[in-house]
Amino acid sequence: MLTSDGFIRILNLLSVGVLVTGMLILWRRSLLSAVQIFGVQSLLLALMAVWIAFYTGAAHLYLIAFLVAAIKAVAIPVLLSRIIRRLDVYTEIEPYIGVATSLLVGAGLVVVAYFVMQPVADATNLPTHNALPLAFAMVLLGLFITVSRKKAVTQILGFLVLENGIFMLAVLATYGVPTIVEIGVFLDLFVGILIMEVLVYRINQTFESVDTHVLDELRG
Amino acid sequence: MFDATLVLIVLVAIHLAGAVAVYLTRQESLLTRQLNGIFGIAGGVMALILALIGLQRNLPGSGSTVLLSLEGVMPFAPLEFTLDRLSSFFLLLIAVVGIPVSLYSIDYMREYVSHPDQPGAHAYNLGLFGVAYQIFILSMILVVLASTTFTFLFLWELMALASYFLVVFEHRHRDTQEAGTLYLIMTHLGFVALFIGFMLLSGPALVGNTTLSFSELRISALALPSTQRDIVFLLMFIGFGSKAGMIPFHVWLPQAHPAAPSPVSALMSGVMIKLGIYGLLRITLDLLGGGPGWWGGLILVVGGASALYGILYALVDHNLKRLLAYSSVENAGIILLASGAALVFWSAGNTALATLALVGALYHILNHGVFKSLLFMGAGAVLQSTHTLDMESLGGLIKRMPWTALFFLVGSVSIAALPPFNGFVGEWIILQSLLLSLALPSQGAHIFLTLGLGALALTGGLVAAAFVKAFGISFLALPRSAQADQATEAPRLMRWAMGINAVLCLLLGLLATLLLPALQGISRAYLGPDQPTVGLAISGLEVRTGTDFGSLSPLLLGILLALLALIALWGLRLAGINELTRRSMTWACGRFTLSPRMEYTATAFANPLKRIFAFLYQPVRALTIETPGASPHFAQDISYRNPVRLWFEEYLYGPVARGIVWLARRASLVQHGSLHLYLTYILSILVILLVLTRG
Amino acid sequence: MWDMIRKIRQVGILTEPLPPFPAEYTQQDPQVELVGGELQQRTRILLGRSLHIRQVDAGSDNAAELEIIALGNPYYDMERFGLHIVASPRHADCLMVTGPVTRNMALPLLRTYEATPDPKIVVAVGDAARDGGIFRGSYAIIGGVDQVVPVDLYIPGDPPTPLELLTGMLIALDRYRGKSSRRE
Amino acid sequence: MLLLLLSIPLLLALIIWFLPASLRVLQLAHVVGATLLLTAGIGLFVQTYGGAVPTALNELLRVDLLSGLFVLLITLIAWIVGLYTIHYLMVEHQEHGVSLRGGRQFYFLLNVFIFAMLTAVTANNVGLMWVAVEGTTLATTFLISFHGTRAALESSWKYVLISSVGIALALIGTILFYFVNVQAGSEAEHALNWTSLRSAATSLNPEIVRMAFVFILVGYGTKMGLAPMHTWLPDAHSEAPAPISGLLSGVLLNVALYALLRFKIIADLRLGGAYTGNLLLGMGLLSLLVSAPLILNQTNFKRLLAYSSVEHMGLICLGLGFGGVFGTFGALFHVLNHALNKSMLFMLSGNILQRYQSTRIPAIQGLLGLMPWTGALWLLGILGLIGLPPFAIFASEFAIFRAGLTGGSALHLVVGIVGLILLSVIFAGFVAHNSPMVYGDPPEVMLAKDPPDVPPTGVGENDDPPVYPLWHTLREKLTWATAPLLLNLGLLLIMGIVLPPFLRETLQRVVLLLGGGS
Repeated sequence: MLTSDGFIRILNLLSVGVLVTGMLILWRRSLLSAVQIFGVQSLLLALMAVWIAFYTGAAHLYLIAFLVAAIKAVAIPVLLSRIIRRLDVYTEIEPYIGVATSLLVGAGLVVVAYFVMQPVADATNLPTHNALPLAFAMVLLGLFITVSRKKAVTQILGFLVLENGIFMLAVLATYGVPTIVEIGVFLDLFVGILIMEVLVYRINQTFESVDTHVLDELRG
Repeated sequence: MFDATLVLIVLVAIHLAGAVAVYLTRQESLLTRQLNGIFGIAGGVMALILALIGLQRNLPGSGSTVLLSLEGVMPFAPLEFTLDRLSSFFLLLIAVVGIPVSLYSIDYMREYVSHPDQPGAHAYNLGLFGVAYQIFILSMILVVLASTTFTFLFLWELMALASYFLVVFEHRHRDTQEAGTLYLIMTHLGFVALFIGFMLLSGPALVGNTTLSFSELRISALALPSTQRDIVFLLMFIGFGSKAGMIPFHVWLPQAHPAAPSPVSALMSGVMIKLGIYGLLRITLDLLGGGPGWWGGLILVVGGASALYGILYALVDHNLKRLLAYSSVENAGIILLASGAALVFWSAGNTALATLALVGALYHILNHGVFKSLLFMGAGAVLQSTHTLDMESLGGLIKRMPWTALFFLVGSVSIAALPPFNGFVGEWIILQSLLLSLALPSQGAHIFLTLGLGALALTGGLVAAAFVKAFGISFLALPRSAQADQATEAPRLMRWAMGINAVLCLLLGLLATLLLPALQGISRAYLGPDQPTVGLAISGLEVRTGTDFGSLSPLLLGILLALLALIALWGLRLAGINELTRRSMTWACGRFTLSPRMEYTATAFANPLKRIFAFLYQPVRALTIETPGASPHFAQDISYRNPVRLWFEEYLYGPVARGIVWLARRASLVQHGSLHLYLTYILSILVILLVLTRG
Repeated sequence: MWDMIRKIRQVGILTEPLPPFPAEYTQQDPQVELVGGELQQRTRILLGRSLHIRQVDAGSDNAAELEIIALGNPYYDMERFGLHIVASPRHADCLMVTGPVTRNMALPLLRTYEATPDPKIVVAVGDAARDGGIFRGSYAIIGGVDQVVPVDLYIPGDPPTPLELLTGMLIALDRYRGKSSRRE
Repeated sequence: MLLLLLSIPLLLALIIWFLPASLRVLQLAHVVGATLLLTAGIGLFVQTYGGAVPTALNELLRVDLLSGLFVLLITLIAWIVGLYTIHYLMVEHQEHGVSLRGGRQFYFLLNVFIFAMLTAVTANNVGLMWVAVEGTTLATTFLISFHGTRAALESSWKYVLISSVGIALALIGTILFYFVNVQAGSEAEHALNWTSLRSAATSLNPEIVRMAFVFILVGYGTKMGLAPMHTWLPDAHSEAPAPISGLLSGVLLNVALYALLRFKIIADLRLGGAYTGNLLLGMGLLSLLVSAPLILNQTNFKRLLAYSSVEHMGLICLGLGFGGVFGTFGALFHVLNHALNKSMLFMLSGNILQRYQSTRIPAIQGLLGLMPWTGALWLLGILGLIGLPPFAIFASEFAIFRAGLTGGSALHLVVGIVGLILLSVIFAGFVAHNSPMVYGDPPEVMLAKDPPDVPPTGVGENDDPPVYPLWHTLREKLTWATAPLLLNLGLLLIMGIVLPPFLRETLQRVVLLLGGGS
């Protein structure tokens, strides 16, 4: 059995890794590499879940970790890469907010996350509590990606980062929500991504672009 | 004796059954119109019975009886109907106007049946008219009986809705649509003011209470802080005043009245706008139990201003029905003026004068109901016969529709307050009360009351001018258009209906002494016994005001006038004047034919006054001369327009409406179409709320 | 209304007091005074008021009009003798017709005659009114007032002088008396 | 009964997937299914009305009176919509080239949608509730883009993205509630159950509950259409086919509200009513503030209705925010009224669109003359919607604002008066837009004697003058397109004059329930 101190260190390391991957997604313009980084992030999350499961003995987390690895680290990146290749959109050109500014805003959002999540972190004496604000920072980062990027694929990616943040929050704060709910959430997520994929194809067909800023005909 | 509750139930049943029956009959048949009229009359008779029961009730205080109380229809608001003297009086008004108008509508509404040569072309659905008509009358009857906040406001809005449907009945005309829209919006704004007023009236004492009935409000109103009472009063004043047509909330009235079918105009003008006065009296006299002197002063000043404004615009308007509508603004102003004076007197402790003024106001309410509906019915008869209301194309109708002309003349004389008709008696009493106001010790009140007196006197003169114009230009001389030339007398039922009202005008004038004690009873029920002296004494056929200040015996006056006329006729006959009479053509400066273009026009009639009051009207002159050839001296078409400015529409409502639309257009940029913007909203609101929660 | 009041205030009173009247101006024509005095007496007895005259120009060359107008000037001032020109035949006792009744004025003249209440007299003023005068024979005229309405009195002259007119009216009054007494 | 209720739409979806391709057969199956569903819904409601609280699947599902009320509402509106689709889809099929495959997809997704909504309101487990609400988003995305036009695609992309992001925030709130519940010592397995949350409510960490409620409010508020998260709503509601708009606006928004209510009960038990109340007041007022100018400036009648939904959701929030017996009662009553009224109007807007081929307000004239049934229902519906008696919204708005104005709180008073003023602006906007649509004579082209050759293309997309087939010039008869809606109007009329006692008692009991009672 590990000491709680060692457990926390490794957990924090993983958390920071997740955050760094989040920042990397903000930084990279190449969509393919962003998708790959997302895969890495999901993998780190799966590892985190395994690690917590291993430490706390919460058996259902193994299943969850497997699902994360299978769906988020493998299936979804494959799906997104396929879209990118088929539609031939490899880079995010001219996002609304430039890379440098994005990184600054990202840092700011992390600070906000710490400020907001402090009571939650304080409320528990779980060994994981220090990493909780990072999870929420991921949520805000994900939202920020959807706000600032133009390509539909990147927006999907932002949404996925947001989902990862929520997952991380759940794992860190409560060692995962009950399995049935978690499975339901994954199902929703997967179906949601499939639907978004179909929509992206249709939008590309109709509008001959997947830049979502062309979608502004409905006003007032 | 009838059981009042039973009468009420029968009344409701009659109108509801009427609505259903009229709807079910074939829309274009005579039966539809007959049923509508008959059910309307039957309901009116029931209302009359109810009113008589209420007026006769010899109970102490306000003498109110709960007729019907339905708990739990809405858990937060029971329905309750109470009959007291004030309600009874307004029931009387509804019945007196409603019965002839219903009769009138039977023949009038055939106007909307499609013609055989153009099937369905411009037919309107008379079944739906009947439904709205029955509901309209029913809601008016019930609204004066309502005695909980919910009941009152529900029926008040229902009345507005039903009348809206009636106003937009001729919905194919753009003007009508716009009039309806304006009416509905204005009346709703008034409703909002009323709603807030009623809610503030309830006060903290009734937080947990579930009924908000008037009897509870009466008690809670006493405990309210005086600022809150003032706010309540102002809100109610705006809310009810906008229904009564006081300026600056009158703007809907000159549009809605001409747009509506004539029986509806008659009902709206004769009855509905009076319910605004009813509300105001109910609030100030009953629920709030009086207030500081400035309440009355405010009502008086606004009333006086409405009276002047209304009649000045009636003078320069040449649409017969719009003229009548402006005249309704004027009469509502007179009634408000008198009510305001009553409140001033009351707050000064002089209940004798307060009673006098209030009796005058009430009597004028009834009188105006009778003669204004008569005039609207007359205008309707003209419209039905000539299809125009523009006075500049009327004329000569006295030859073609003599009965209508006679009745219209009676209405005009009554509204101009000439004896022996009813308008005279009401305005005489109001004038008396203002003249007696010197008895008050307060200097401030004198200023108000003197202003009111001046406004009333000036109004009286202008009314006469306006109706000389209305009658003279429309009915006398030669017809100015082919339609007017081919006019025929109104159908029988319409003539009867107008005749009833004309006779009522005369009877209410001659036999005023029979009704005045009842009005005195109503006033005293709220104001208390006369203090310090007698305000209004009625003995036999004579009405006396103050302590021998003035006296009037309408019946004797009438008989005297009739005798004088007879003597004059007899004298002329004795002098053999008739034998010397020689008939010859109207002198036309030796021209061979008289043409309508030689006639005096309404524009010309109004022009001197238009110039005198140019500072108010700010008339716009637009002269366009069309010269098709090269020379400017050969004009083909000259058109001259000289419209007056509508102050409130132009300087108040216009800018406000434009401002709101401008703001709205700016604000609509929120929905700009950008997904990123939308997501930013979510991110922002989330962060803001979270930070606020932490903070 | 304010404009009117302002104007009244700004302008003030414009009329001046009457200057003293020179004596020679007050000399009067004794003939005129004689005929006029007679006229005044008779109208007062006959009517108790002035004789109301409606003047009708039935195509005149305005010569007669000038003389009639001269009757109204301060020298003759016919109103003091009880002759009053009115604006409508409805108010008139007497029609004073001038001119050689042109075809266009025939019917209006008749109308005017019809519109004048009885008893009435018609005075044809000038030669043209009598038989066409210098216009006689023209295609445009009917020729003489009596071709259209019955004439009670002719005042000849082209045109008659004011004094002749006054004198003529004295006779006309007699005719008038005859007519009104017949009716009784 | 509970499981039966949920299984009906699920089975129906499966059956429809395998049915032979005939629109009539599909419709028959759906209508029969919807009728069964309504019966089951009424059954369940009666059961809960009698005091029973059925549960199923290890307390994963639980139906109390609040759920029962929403089940009744969903099944009723779904039934009416089901009847309405008979005529609507037939016209779409015959005139606008909707394929049989499209029809099948339509009914399949419709049933999945209904299933998801029913699951959401019967779930005891708030996690499952979240899954179901997200499920409604997924089920409706393709329904919204049913017509496949540019606008439809744009709106469905916005819908799916904004709703998913918003709902994800609600998941955070849900997890936080779970977290505090576990912290408070509840059994982890059941800690997501609403019953568990409620019994532990008083011992939850108040600061985190406050924060969690913010997430819940923003999250479900997005789905509910509260400003400023409402942005997807006008797009989606205006582009979706009419029956779907009716369901979205009439029911789906209320399902999100239901989720919000569940959490509000918990939060109120811990924090007292003022905290959530004030948040709701803020959001409600903001919704009114945002919708008022857009309604005033609107040129598209479906968007007009959509913004009105934002407005009415705001009103419901105001009612809940004012609280007290009347406020909450009024809000709940308003939920019913709005659902009936708005779904009716959206379906009518479908009729108008099919006949006039345009969603632009200026293109619609003489509705009463051309389509007497639709026109009359539309007119009365609009007048009811803006709060005129005798329709029920008058009563519920009365109750809501009565609570605000007589509550004795200065804040409530100010909010109430501002709300009333905004409502007046909306009122004016509706009346002004409505009267040229309803009154007058139909446009000249609609009265053309000769049938045009070219079939109409697209649905109200471009501003070209549309081309009408011959039947568009005929006077409308009573069909499935209007007959079911008479029920809506009738109910609104009855509830506006006399609230049926059973409904009254239900609402009163639900008010107690919302106050934290059992």
